[in-house]
Amino acid sequence: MNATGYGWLVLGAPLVGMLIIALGWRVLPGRSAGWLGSASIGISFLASVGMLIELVDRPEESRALVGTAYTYVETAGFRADLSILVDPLSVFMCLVVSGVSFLIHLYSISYMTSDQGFARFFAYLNFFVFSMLLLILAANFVLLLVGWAFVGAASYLLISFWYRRGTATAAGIKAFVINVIGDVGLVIGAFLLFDATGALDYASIFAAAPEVFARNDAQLVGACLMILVGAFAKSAQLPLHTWLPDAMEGPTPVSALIHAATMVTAGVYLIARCHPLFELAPIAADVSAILGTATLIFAASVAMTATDLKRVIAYSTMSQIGYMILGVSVAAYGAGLFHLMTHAFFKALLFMGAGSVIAAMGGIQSLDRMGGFRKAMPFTFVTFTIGALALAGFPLFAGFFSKDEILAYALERGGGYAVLGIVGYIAALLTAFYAGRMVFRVFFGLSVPEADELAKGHLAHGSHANPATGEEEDTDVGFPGSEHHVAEREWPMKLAMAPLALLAVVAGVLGIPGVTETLEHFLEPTFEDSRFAEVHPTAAAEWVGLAAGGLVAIIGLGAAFLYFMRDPGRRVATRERFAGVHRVLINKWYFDEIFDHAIVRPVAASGRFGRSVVESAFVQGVLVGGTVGVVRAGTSLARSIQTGELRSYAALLLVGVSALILYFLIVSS
Amino acid sequence: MPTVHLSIVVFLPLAAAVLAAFLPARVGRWLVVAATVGVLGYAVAMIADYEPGTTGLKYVTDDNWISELGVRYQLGVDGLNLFLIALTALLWVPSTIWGALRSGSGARAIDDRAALLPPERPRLFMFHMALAETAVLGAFCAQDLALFVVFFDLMLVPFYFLIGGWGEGDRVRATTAFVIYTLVGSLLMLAGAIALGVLSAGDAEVSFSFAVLEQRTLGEGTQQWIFCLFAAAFLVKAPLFPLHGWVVDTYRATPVAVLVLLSAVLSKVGVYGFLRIVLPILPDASAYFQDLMLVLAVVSILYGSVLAFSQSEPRLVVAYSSIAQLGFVVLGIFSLTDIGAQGALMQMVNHGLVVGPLFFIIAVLTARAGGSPTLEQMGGMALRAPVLAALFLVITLATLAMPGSPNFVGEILILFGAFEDKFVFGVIGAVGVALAAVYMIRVFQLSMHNRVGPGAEPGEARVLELVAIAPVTLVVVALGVYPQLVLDRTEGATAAKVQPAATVAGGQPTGAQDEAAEVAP
Amino acid sequence: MNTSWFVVLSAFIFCVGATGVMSRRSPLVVLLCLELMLNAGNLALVAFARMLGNEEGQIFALIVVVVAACEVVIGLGIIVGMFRRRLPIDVDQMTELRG
Amino acid sequence: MSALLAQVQAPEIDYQGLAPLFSTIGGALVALMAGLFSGRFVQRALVPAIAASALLIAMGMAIANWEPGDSQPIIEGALAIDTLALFMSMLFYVTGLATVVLSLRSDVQREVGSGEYMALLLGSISGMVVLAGAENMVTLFIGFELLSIPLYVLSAGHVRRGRSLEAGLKYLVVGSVGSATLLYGLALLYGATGSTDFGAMATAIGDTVAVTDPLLLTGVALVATGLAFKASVAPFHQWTPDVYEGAPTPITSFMAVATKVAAFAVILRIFDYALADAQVQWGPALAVLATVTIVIGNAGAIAQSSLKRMLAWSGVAQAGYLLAGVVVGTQLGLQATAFYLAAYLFMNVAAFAVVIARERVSEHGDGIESLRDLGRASPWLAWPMTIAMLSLAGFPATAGFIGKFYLIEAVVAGDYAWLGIVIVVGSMISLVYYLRVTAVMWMGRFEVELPTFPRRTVRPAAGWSPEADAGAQPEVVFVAILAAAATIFFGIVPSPLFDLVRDVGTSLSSLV
Repeated sequence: MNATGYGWLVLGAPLVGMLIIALGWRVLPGRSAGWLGSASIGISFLASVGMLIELVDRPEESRALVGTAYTYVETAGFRADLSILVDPLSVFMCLVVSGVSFLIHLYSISYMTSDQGFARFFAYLNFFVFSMLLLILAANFVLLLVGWAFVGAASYLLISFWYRRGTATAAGIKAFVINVIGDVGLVIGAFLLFDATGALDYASIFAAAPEVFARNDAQLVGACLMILVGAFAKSAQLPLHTWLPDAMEGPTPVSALIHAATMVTAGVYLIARCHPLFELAPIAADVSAILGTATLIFAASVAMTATDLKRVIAYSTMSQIGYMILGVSVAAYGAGLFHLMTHAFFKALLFMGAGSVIAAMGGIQSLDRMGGFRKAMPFTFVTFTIGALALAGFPLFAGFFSKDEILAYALERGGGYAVLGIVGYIAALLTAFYAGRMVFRVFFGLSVPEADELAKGHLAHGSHANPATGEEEDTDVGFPGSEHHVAEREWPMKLAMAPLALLAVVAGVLGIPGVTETLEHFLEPTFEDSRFAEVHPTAAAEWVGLAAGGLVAIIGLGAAFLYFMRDPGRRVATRERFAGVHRVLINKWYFDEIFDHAIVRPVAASGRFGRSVVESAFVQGVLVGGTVGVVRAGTSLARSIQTGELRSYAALLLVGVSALILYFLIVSS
Repeated sequence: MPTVHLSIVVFLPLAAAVLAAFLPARVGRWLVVAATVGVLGYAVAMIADYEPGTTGLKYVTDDNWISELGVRYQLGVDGLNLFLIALTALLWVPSTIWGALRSGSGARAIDDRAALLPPERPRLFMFHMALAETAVLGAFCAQDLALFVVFFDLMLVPFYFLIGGWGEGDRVRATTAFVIYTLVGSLLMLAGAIALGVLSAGDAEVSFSFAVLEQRTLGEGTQQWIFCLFAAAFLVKAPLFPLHGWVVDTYRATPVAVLVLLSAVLSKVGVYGFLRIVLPILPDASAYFQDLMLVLAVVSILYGSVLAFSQSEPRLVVAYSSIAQLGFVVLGIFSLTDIGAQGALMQMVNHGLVVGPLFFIIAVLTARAGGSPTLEQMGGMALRAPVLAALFLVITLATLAMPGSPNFVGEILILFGAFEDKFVFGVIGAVGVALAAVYMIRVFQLSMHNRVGPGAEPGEARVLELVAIAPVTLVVVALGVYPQLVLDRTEGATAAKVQPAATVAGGQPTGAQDEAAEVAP
Repeated sequence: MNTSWFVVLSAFIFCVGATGVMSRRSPLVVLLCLELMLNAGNLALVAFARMLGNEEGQIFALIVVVVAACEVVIGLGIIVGMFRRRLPIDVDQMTELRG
Repeated sequence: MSALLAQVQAPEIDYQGLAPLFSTIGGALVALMAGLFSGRFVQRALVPAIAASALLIAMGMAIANWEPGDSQPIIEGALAIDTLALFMSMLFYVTGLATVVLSLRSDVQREVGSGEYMALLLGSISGMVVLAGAENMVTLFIGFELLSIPLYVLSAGHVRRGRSLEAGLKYLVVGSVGSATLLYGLALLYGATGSTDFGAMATAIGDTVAVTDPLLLTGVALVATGLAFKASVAPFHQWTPDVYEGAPTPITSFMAVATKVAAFAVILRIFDYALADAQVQWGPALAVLATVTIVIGNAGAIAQSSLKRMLAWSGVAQAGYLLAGVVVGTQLGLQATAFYLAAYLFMNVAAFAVVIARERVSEHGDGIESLRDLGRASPWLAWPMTIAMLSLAGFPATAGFIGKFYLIEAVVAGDYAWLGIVIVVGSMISLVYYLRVTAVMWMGRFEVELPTFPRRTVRPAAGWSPEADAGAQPEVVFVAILAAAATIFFGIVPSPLFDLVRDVGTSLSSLV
């Protein structure tokens, strides 16, 4: 089977899995739906490996293959095939996505067991993986859009998976709508490209772009900015980020899979995919670099004060994606994607750990209630700590190599980019700090009752209520199940977390500067046409960067240690001293409020206005009422002269005659 | 060569209904259903038989009807109406079934929570349904302007009685408003049509045949006032802002089975008229009024979306969303580009396909919510009803034109057409897409998700309800997978219809040189 | 002698009749006024016949006389009927049919 | 002496041409005689049978006389037996038959005495026939009066009902004013053109007399008024609603149809033949009249609670449409008018038949209330009424639609496009009241919006009886269904009617 053949298999497996589960949910016994789902993802992971092998033993220059199933749309010069593009970039993404997804499926089998919507969950999950892979493999913008939107829909369904929970469905809608805004942006961007190049598939567009577009051509910049709207909406970058924290309403495996490892990185992939365009439109590239940096510092700052464990991780996700965006925008494609991969590993790991902690807490997510789980859940502790260290970029962990390589690139580009790099290092400091904060506050300090319970060997059951609002809930479908499942007990969860932990430690070896730059070399064919292909910091420079990064990480962790372990009292003191700053951070810089006032309320208000004024006053009042009024007036006139008096009839008759005579006499003269 | 096929297709339902009028209701109504199924079969066969890329009419029927008036009985199928005919045939089947079951025999399906409740006078109901199908099919097939007008007006009669006789609430006021509104338009069109036939003839023999009219030329001034008359008819039918005054009451009062047809099919006849009649026959006027029409279109899109966003009854959400959707169609048509017109045609079919199931589902939900039509009373309906929820989800996503749905293909083509030289209008339209996502997903969430509403009893769709909902939904999915099925067959026709107006919009008006031959109104 | 005088006279009579119909409330008087109007026509006919020197107008006039008689008869008949029904003999009170 | 006699040569008379007239007049006399014999059979069956057969015979003879083209007038150019006259006469006969059938059970027939009743009816029809064929002023005036006078009597037929008498007197007085006006106008025309003969007038105008001659035009104005009055064209329409409401319903239906047809027959003949050359002068005037009529008629019909009254107003509006066909003074216009007259006959007969059937059994008399839920109660009456209403409103697949189509095409072709718009606008307004009727019948169980002012109660018709029901008067139902069927038939297959109309078009040679 050739590479594209494997490609179709990659797509097909999860789709089939989804269909089987969706149609057969009634007959599938026990956990079989889960195993089926996982199996299908496993198949597509193997198929991705197949693609990899097929691709690697092809010569470098011919490592981009297009496979077409049939013509999807072709009319009036608009042509889009149902075709996939298999090249190093897409293969790399497939490997990451299907690999991580497989592990998370495994994790979910245990985590969701007691949920009444078990089968539905896996149908959604498979559907998501299918969409994500479609997005990655698409060979043209139309198909990309399809995958793009499917991913959004899957995300919506999974966020509001507990569909009787008001907070969950609200979060779902928020995510969906912002994603649609992204889609619209992409559509417009696609048109602007189509308008100039007359094509919609990557190959032709990228081939034609240099001819039709001058450097920083207005139309091209517009197109790129529109593409950025799409990318940022998906990747939760400023200012389209507000949905991601709320999305934590979904089950934890969902947060791990969609809102950490895979979907949110689609934006990074898209920018990398469109690098020929962005290099022709540096302005757009710079915009994205700046916004990415802004996001990474903003998110890191919020993560420092957030008290909801999952939200902390969510903000750190935004921040890490900021790094990736920065990377691919400054042409550090290899580095950016490298970080995408490592991040997928340790962030998924972190979420899994958090999930098991939250399960142990009986659904409570607030850091303030947690503490002292070190003894109670050693496995979770170890894995979570590894993840945190990788996140912090602690020397020799995965995050260490990937992140700092990006920053090294930024510095190498010099000028304004250097500034961005510096900001990146500052954010890294914050990152290390809140990474430490999580570990110390969850696993150290005084152990909470739940921890003791668990240590004694049985599980604390919180009341069935929505942790966010405290509304009463039952255990029927549409609400989380009655039991919780913690990594300490369920081997599938362990089986999922262990490999990730391992990868979080060792994945760095794929990109040790000057030693192994495997990933970068593998991706080279895709990016060889880059104008910055030769821009590459020397190994020495990179090591300097790495050293700096490592130092920053250690300082951050140390600070966290002093802060949260030595004298927790100081925490309160600082909070008092910087009350204003704290309030801003706690309120996430008031983005939600701003959007609420700027967009949501005006639309609703205009709706009310339309209903009350336009409909009743104009459409019904003026148009309808006016006509009716005229007719009524005519009626009353016609009937008021109909007095029934003979003499008036005769009179009118004779008046009529005289009028006629008069008319004719006027005509005659 | 002339065939009788189309006449059979058009008049089969009516014939069945007349026959059924003399049979016992139990037998009769199934006879009518059988007829609609037969029509559907015919339509499918036509699609299968219609090889892609053909241009010009097929299955032409062309006889004298009223030679004194130059009116011919002329039917034909081309890419323009092929799928609209199919749409009509497809949607009438569930509607008549729904009607047939409404009329009592499906007693086992009926309890207080079932959406299917028995009406009285089933025979009459079915007769009007059949008459309506004949009229609509006739309007789509007609290749003679006068004949088109005849069927166009005839459509109103059965709908008038269906809404007024079997509707809910203030049905008589609603149906009267509906008919007067629509007839105001179509009577103006009658005048316009006659004027068009007579004035374009000059000294030659009066003819209303589209083919002939497309050859003849009219002075620009004449074209413009005739255009206004036609536009009045079609815009009311669609409806577009601000001519939608009848929509709310009518949508409230109309019985579901009828509402589906009203919203899915009738609204298309109007916009179809633009493509079939106005653009090719009045090219100068079309170009002249292009911007005005585009403004109306985008206003409708925004206005419809915003109001749909603020409605509390699902029916009305769909009502206003239809205004927005039809705005898209008009946007595509009056972009005066092949691609836009293609998208518009695609979108006509899609909107019809999604609106049908949508209304059936809403009816089911309303029944489950104890007959209350408001979203407040619903909620949590997905509970115990996974199949219903899944169907609703698919339809919702299709309605908001999610990529992968046929509606997406339609809308992206429309937008691309609009972008081409009316970029601003296109962008505003694109905003409409985003708004659509908001109001549709809102309806889905408020009805299917959240806590179970007071007085609501969630329950799975019953077999009979699924019979009406599922097949059409499957068609939607199928088109999403292979939209080319439609586009292949429609391309030639739409291009031909748009071309004259497009050239005018591009440059020299064709009517300019024979300004001398202009007959003043 | 100039014909136009006759025409003017006839027009005058016609107007007198018309005014009567409009102003008088008793149906009987109204009938008389109708007679006046018809006979104004007759006068005009005869005058024109004289002017043109052909007899068509005169024959016409004769016929009209007969017709006029018929009308009056009917009118009287109806009035009698009303009288027997004790209905007010006043055109202004016959306003049950209106609007 | 004998020499003297020799000089007077009696005009040679074309008896075949006159035959229909003889049969109606003869029928009238025979019916009158037969009516003298008392006895249920004679009164109820024989006399109507005589009248009906007279009409049938007349119809047959008219068909025999039918031959297209421009025919010579008979009896010294007094009467034309051309297709126009014959076509119109056919319409009179059909209406007459319908009326005879509809009157079978009506109490007015008993009151007047069926002999007199039928005699007057036939007399009036003869008058119409004369009018339709009139080739000179004298015949015209004779026909005019012969048609009117019996109707005065008949509309006062319910001698016991004040309303009937009121209607009779109003009709008489206003009618006489109208005929006086007409007469005076004819006198002036005679003075201007120097002839009572239409043919001579036509040749004189523009030749010996200028089209702008004041005398001529004043005459035209007066004549127009007199005829417009009969056709109930606004502002000369005011008698129509009152008389229609007051008169016995069978007579109302007869007047509504036959009188209008007769009026338009002669209007066509005078304006499109005698005064054809002056079209430029009178065209605009009539166009304005048509517009006013359409507006006033439709406006008046809205919110009427009495069906008869509503139909009267709608009749005014229809007169406006018909007049539009005359305005253009073309062959197409003539044909369109003729066609619409035929359609008008069918739809109105259907409507009135239903009204008659209902007012005999309903305590609401001819009030719209009497139709409530008819669709359920007796669909055989509801369907004809529905079809009639839809046809009057101009819905397709009815004769009314084709008729309007034809008219509009005629006016547009005659460069009166705006008049076409007026026609459709009128039809829009008319929807309000036509649809209300259908709504009452089919969508019962709701309150009809009755007129806001002045509130008038509709009295039960004389001798109504709740126990009697539609089933007990099959002949009325039969007429209704027949007329409705015709409306639909000619709406779908108009060609037969068109063939006749085409022949009619050839009758007035002066037209293009």
